Amino acid sequence: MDFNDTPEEAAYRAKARAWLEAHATPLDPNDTGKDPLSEREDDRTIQAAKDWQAKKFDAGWACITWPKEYGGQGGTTMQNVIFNQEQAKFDLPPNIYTIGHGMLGPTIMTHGTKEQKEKYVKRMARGEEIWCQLFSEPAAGSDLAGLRSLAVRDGSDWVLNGQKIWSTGAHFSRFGMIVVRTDPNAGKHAGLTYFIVDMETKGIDIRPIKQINGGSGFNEVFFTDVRIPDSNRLGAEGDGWRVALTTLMNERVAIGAGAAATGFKTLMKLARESRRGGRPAIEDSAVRQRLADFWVTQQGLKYTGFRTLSALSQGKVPGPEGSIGKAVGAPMAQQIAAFAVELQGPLGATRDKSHTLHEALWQNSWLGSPGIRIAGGTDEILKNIIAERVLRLPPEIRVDKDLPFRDIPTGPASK
Amino acid sequence: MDFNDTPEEAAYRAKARAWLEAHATPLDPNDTGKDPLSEREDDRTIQAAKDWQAKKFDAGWACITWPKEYGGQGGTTMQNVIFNQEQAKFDLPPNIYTIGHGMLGPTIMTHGTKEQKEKYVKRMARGEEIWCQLFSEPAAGSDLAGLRSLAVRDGSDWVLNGQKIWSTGAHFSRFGMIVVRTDPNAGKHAGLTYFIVDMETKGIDIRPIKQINGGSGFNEVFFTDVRIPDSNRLGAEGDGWRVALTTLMNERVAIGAGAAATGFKTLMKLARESRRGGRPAIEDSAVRQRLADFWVTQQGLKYTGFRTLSALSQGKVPGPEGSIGKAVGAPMAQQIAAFAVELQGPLGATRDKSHTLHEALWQNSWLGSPGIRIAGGTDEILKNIIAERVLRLPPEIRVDKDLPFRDIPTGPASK
Amino acid sequence: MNFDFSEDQKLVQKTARDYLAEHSPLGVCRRVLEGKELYDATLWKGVAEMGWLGAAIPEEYGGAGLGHLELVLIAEEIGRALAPIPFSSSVYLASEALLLAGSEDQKKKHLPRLASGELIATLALAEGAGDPDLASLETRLEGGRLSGRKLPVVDGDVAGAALVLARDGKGHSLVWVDLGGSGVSRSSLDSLDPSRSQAEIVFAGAPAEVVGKSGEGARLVERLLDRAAVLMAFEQLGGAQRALEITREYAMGRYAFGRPIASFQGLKHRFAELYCAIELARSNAYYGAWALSHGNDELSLAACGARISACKAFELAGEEMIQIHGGVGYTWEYDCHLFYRRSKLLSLALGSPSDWREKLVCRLEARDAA
Amino acid sequence: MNFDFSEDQKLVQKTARDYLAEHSPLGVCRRVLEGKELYDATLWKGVAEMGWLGAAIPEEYGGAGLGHLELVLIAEEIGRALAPIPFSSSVYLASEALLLAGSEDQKKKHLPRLASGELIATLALAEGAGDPDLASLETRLEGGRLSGRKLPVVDGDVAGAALVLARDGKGHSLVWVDLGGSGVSRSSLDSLDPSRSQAEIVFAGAPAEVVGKSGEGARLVERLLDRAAVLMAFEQLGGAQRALEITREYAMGRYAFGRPIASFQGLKHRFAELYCAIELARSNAYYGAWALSHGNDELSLAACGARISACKAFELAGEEMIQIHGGVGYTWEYDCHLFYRRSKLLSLALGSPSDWREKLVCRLEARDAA
Repeated sequence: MDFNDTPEEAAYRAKARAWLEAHATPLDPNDTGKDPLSEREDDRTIQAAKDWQAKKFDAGWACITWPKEYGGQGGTTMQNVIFNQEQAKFDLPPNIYTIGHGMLGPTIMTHGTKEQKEKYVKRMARGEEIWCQLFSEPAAGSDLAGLRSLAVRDGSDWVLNGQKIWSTGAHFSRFGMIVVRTDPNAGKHAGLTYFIVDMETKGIDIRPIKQINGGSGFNEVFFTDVRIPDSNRLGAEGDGWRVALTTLMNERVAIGAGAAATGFKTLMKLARESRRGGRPAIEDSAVRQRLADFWVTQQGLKYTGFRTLSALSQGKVPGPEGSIGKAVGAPMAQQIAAFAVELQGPLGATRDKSHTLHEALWQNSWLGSPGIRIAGGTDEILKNIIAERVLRLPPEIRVDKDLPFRDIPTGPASK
Repeated sequence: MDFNDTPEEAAYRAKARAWLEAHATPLDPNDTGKDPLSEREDDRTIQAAKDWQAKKFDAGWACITWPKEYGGQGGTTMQNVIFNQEQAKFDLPPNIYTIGHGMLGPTIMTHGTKEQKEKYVKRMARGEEIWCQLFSEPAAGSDLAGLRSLAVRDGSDWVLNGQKIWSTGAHFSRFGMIVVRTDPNAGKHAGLTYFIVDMETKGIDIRPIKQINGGSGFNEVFFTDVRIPDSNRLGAEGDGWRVALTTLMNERVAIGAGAAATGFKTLMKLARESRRGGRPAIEDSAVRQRLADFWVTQQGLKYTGFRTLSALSQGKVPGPEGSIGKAVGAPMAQQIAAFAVELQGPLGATRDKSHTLHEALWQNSWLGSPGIRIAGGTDEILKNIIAERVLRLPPEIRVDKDLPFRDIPTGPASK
Repeated sequence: MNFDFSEDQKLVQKTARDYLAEHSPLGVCRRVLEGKELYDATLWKGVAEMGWLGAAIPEEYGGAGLGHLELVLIAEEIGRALAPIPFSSSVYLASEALLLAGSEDQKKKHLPRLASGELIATLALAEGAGDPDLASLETRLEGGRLSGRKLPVVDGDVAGAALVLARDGKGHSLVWVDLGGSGVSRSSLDSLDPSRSQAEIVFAGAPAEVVGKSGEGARLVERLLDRAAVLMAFEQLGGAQRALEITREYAMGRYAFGRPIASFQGLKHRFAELYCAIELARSNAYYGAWALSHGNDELSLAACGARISACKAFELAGEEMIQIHGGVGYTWEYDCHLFYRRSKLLSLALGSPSDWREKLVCRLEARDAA
Repeated sequence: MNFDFSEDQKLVQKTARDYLAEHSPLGVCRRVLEGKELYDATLWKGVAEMGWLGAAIPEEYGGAGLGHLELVLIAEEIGRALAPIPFSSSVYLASEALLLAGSEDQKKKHLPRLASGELIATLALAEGAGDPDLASLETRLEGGRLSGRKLPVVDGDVAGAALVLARDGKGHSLVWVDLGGSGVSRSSLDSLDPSRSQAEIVFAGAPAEVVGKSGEGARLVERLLDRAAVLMAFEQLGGAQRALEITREYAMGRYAFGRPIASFQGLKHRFAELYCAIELARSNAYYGAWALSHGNDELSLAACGARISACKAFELAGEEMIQIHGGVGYTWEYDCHLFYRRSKLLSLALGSPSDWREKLVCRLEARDAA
């Protein structure tokens, strides 16, 4: 048991750090973290992100785990973790490639034809284009395979009609990866097919979704008679669910860490600065008990992450402990935010940057936290996953298994 | 909105009180409540309980809501509540008739033949015999209709084999009411029949169940070739589930109030007497916050009870709010006990009457509380009831509905 | 025993529900939330015309001369509708304060205008972050002039007058200040629930008139907050109940895996827990209403019970509403966030639930010691 | 990064698991729980022969000379088995205290006997109800003689010696007392978990020898409790994990409504929550083990994290175990109550979780101030 790098890891870390120091500015260590609403998406920011990706690519730091032939470095997962750990200490443009590099690239490499791999993957690694994922639909959220967007074969093309939702970054993406229904008479999972779609194709309409916190990083995407060449099909017709599972498996890895609550040190600072009963709130025993619980849970999640890294470091597949990150972290983020808002008393119910403590950071976190409990798998879905895949408890009784898709109930029977 | 009695209620209360004062001794107001383990069941106690019931009966205070012809008073539910409220202020033998009077008597009156009513009900009212309920089985708890004890018709008798469990007071009861399977080829609910059984019949073996707190108020009852005359059948053959529902509906009313946690005043006293960080624990803000939450929930339950009484007082059927008493009260009783045990620090983990605070009252409550969350409907069953019967959410998907009983899975398929 | 409202009182409630269903659908709340107006003036006028602003004000002061048992049921409906009007400030706080402690002159002068809705008034207590703490209040009253800074003041930017707690030579006094007069400047604050506006108010020698006895303002505010807590609890109860109903409806109609999501036991059990929280809040609120309307000593405990229970129920309802709706629940377009926001505003407006728990235990100790 | 145990360490664990599966099935725990014996002497002897009592004791003092990373894994197995032996007292407390602060003489004299199991020793800290509070300790050391009353002392009635914290002229000192010697009387207390005995010990001028520096006992006990907290956390983790496994097994085999009860989503979600609690406890315990074995400054925080997390996981496991078993879970005959009881005993033995939370925040404040 040793938290230190192995000699190989240490050497790799030193090399990464040296390169980063030569090409980027370190973060201010006193920074309390970014306001979740400050995510900028203007052209300049996106260009800066693209420039940084190209720079990494050219220097051999992009998509470290990908094979060299596709622009990667043929490196280990642990090397990738190490580079990311070091990179996180620098002040850099936002990462707009999470979905492409984390989920879509691996899917193309697993299921794509030789032509598809050659055409897309290397450019994706260099960040020439941004990619988005088009899976969820208004009627297909937790039940993703219930999707209804329909593509009909027409010569060498498919003609697609339907609607996707919750597509992060669709408005600045050049390509998307989409799962659609191609056979409504087949069973629910059997009638799906997976495509790469050029987002500049005629008939695609992208509209931002305004979230309750005022942000709008997600989109609805409407498809009206959109033609997709069959050469953009990934995997066989009717094999879309299997292909999508590759994407989703990689999603868990990519999102797991995203549930981190606003920093504990900032919370301690808040408790020192707030007052309760005429004294600093941190002197109040009830406040202290809650702080302790939050700290212990956050530490537990942190070291659970370390256990995952250890497995990676040893070249093993991480154990099931990774699945708890979001299941525990997301509700806790909401509890912490609610606690921090309440600590401020009546002023907590304002969102005024000039008057609230920490410039409305906690209010914004409180407004953002319900989304974290939903995006990428609701609390309920995550508990199901833990119960069924980790503890191997029996699955739900399915009433939609043995029916053709078009016969599966989608709403209350009309009276 | 008025907490006072109506003039009629006040008059009834005064009359009840006067009679009680003439025949019983008031409780010591400083009593902190009985140790849950002090339930005594020796012959003397049982005789005292019988004597008290006979005295009430002779004076016209027994089974107030029952019709006069069956030994009741033809009174209202509210009058019954008032008498019980007043009676609770006196130091009296334990009530060993809860099941008979609360559940079984009403069942006989609803479903019994004229002969059965005449033979049993009046004697039950006077407390001549004690009755017990024989429903649950080892394999039929929450899923009560899954019971397997089998009675086979033989001439004018039924011959019963099987096992019942969780029968309160079976060891001192003269009669029991039992539901058994009489047709395993029928559907689960359709093959049941309800009987009155004389507990002195040959072939009945009663064994106490030791609980985790050392108490043993419940029994297992084994039936080996026990003959029950068909004249003891209550309701038609195969109609046992419908008859049992009458008993169970009355059970909710009888048990609802039973979940009361150990008194709040005693808890406050404990917080004053325990120390934390060198000061009385009650000065600790974290302790105070929890005390407040417990008080608020207990008050909420109390006034929910008042709402039920108001409905009764107005001659209405109580609303669904009654169902929350046990769902909320039982888990809270465990939380309070755990809190009170922890307040005592390491000594909390002893159960020593001479050293723990309040003579191990809280330790005993902690050991008893898991039982309260299970007996008479687990937390889970109560939540199902609220969800399905109160909020009218859809029932569980049933895999055992359309099968003959003998084909319903009862365990993992053998490999 | 009659722990229930009378048929007449229930009729008042039904009238209120029907009126608000027609005049204050959730779109009205949303319009204020999204727009530049600080409250819905049309609804305010309508509510005044219905006589609700003066429900508990005697007829001699221009009120409807009903009682608190009618007012709490109206409050419940205001809560159901998430009505974007300064009802709680003007009715539960300002009018109640005058009824409690106002001089005959003050009552005659202000109550009729409050009852008619012509005047909006509020209570200004907090002075920045944290639950208000008397010892650290800095607003001062000297020679009939008020100086200091109050924030946040709910509805402080739409009110024409405010009751302000200030230090004076004798301790604390509650004073009445005309917010349109001299020595008052104010600015709106960004509200977590923009359907209810909040302000910072700075007093610089504003003329002020004491309400109640000079030096006894602290005790007066304590009593006032108890009354307001009960009234507010009904508003919270209404909001929580509506959130449950909307969420239930959604979960019954939303299908996943070929079944309504309401049929999954994980959700069913959470629905049951929410239902329990709401019913406990209802029972505690009823008890508060009884104590309030009977002018009973029990009010000091009953108010704590009503408030703590109501905050818990409405906040839980707001959280579960979004979570059970899933993705759409997190969109601006769906109404879930209106409930989520309002629940938090109401939980903090009269002091946080933690503050009330502390207050409750102090009072329980005092009772036990008595 | 290698946040995992080595293959050798895992082999130690496997050996321990196999040994205890054979020699300490739950019936062994039950026998002590139900019987008159205070611990299982046969198992104690076996455990000593396996070398576990001296796992972290250097060979020069009669130990096996392994390390704490081996010891924590043995502790996890002791916890899984609910072994009814004074392992935690003799190993985590007494032996650790001597290793931390004992003189060469004391180590030579006592450690070999502790390692061989010939001597059982424990720590006597609390003096009645409440978490131990240094300022109010009344046991005194004067002229090498100890007077006072300690309760509860876990394993105090089976131990041959105890480390006792007492006041002296310089502050507090930790002293070694022979419990079989003069001036010591003791009586067993009724334990909430009778598979682990507890006692009251009264000292009336018992001869005592200071361990560590005189007057520095308080700081020594603080460090000792941190170490014991980590070791105990593994014991709790083992118990929690076993409770989960038994309960899972039961829920898979128990059918209701024609389905295994483990297939109902309400239970599935609670299983998932219990799993999460256990995995968080595991991660925090691992971190504690790392800090303990590396003699790291981080131990003071890591110990708090390990303890708080482990108490929560094991207590939750005990409660859910009974609840998910339903009626049979509440019977004496089923083993659920063994876990329920043990979880509470371990949660309180080193001071309550609340006490450790308070300690944690004090330390976090000190760190932030540094």
